[in-house]
Amino acid sequence: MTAEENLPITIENSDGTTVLKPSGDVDLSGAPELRARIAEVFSDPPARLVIDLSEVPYMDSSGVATLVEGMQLANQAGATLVLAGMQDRVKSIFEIARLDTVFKIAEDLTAAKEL
Amino acid sequence: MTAEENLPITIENSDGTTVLKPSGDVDLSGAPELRARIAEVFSDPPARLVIDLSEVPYMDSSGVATLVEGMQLANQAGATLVLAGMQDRVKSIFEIARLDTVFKIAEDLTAAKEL
Amino acid sequence: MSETPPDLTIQLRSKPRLLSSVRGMVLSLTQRVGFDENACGHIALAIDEALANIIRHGYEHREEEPIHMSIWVLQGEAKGIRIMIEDEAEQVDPELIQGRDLEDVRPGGLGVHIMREIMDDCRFEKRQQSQGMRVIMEKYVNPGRPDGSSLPSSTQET
Amino acid sequence: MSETPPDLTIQLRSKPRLLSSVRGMVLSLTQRVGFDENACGHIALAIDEALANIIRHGYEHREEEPIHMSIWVLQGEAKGIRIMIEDEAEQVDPELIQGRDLEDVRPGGLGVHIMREIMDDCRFEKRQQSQGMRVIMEKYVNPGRPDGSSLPSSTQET
Ligand SMILES: Nc1ncnc2c1ncn2[C@@H]1O[C@H](COP(=O)(O)OP(=O)(O)O)[C@@H](O)[C@H]1O
Ligand SMILES: Nc1ncnc2c1ncn2[C@@H]1O[C@H](COP(=O)(O)OP(=O)(O)O)[C@@H](O)[C@H]1O
Repeated sequence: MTAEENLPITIENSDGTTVLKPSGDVDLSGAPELRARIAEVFSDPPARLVIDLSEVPYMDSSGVATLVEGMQLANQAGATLVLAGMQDRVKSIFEIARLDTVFKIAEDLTAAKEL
Repeated sequence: MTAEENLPITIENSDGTTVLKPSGDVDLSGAPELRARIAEVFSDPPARLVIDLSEVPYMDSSGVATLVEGMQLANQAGATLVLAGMQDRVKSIFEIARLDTVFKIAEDLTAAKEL
Repeated sequence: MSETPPDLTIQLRSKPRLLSSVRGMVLSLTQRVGFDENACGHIALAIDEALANIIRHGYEHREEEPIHMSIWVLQGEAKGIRIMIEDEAEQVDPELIQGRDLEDVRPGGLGVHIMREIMDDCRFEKRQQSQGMRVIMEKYVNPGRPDGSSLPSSTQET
Repeated sequence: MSETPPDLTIQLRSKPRLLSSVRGMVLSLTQRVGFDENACGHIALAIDEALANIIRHGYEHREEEPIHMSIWVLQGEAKGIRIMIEDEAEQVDPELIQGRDLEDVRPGGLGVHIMREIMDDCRFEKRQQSQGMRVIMEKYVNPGRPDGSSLPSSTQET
């Protein structure tokens, strides 16, 4: 299996907002692909990065670590990072890790663009 | 785990129709419970037995064998056996076993009572 | 090819209530390998039938007997999965392991038929010990065979 | 109790892409044992974290190394599940296996914390061989402990 097969990620840009949308589990196998895409995005930072998690049924601490890293990159770049459309099962790991208050979290993509 | 935990089955009677509704996988572990309930029903045969499969996400050949047995009991008793609300994944095994034309199959409970 | 060590091996005891765990594993694995949802469900069914037959026929419903599964994820051109399932029950002539005529509707006699219909390859053997049978099954994501994709995929309507 | 033979044992190689198969198995098994949906997901997460740590720290991302899992379904009063996961990597002092302070938000350092938070029991040991670590985790359906059900269950709203 190639990296693409591990975790397909689409990317869209409009009006200073970049949306990354992974489709699949963000675990030890999928997280490196997400990490690479986030790094790419911040090589030329947008005003806002939205990570659309609506098609992520599962995330483990590798995924969470990748998002914490993303938040640090966003802070350095003076950009806003928003997590959108999180499924309940994924929300649970943010709660266990006490990180549910650290991220900007939006119900869906539309709400994310207003944050 | 007790037999009940393996496959919970509810039973309802009205107007000569008995409805058996298993909730769970009808595999080698759940089929014996369904077999026992069908046998019970035919100890005092109703005019019609509907087996509501809407809450059965999985069935293997033990389940299918149990239903074929049920059909034979129904035929002996001059009763009608109808399978209702079958999920697609379950339908597939009836097709592989070429039994999709042998059973009376109804979309849902309402349709089953009109067959 | 069977000489490559398997990616996963599983030992389970012959308890019917463990079958759903094996199916859960197989569903996730086959999805990962790239099978479509329909094929994933079918492969889980074929493996479930093989295990159920060992419990019923090999071990006559004794619940503490060992079953050994080995799974290879097949890469490259023939992308797919190979599963070997072995028991320690009395050996039988592999020729005798076959289902009933499908026209003859009666309870039972479907398991082996289902396994053969679903998998691209399915063969029974005696193990090289004095005890135990083995079944080896293979299924490819894109079987380059004319009959490869002839399985009925379930339809929306009755 | 560990002397009873396990209901299931699994050997897998240290490939990240096999983790989803183990989760699929654990989800089906825990559902069967009687855990609620939330708990099933949590247990799968704890086991995934244990395996990921072995791959990352024990085997430093080498993909062909062996991992051994043993699973017991616990019956009777203390209904639940026990999982033992063993590797053949270099031994480390079990005391050193611990996560970061949760207040100190930075990438990493969450896995062990998650395992301890989810499971009713979680302990690391050196194996009795010269190589390899072991983690043993237990979770009960109805933990008779005051803190047993204190895990956040995810909510509908943000
Ligand atoms: N693992 C096995 N060990 C020994 N005999 C088997 C095994 N699997 C199948 N058989 C034989 O093959 C026959 C057909 O099996 P199957 O098609 O699954 O139908 P059924 O199990 O309902 O009889 C069985 O009746 C049995 O005699
Ligand atoms: N299986 C293991 N083998 C060796 N060391 C481990 C293992 N699991 C965890 N550790 C050690 O414990 C530390 C904390 O692990 P964890 O909480 O999962 O965070 P992270 O893996 O992100 O560092 C690791 O950094 C590592 O030093």
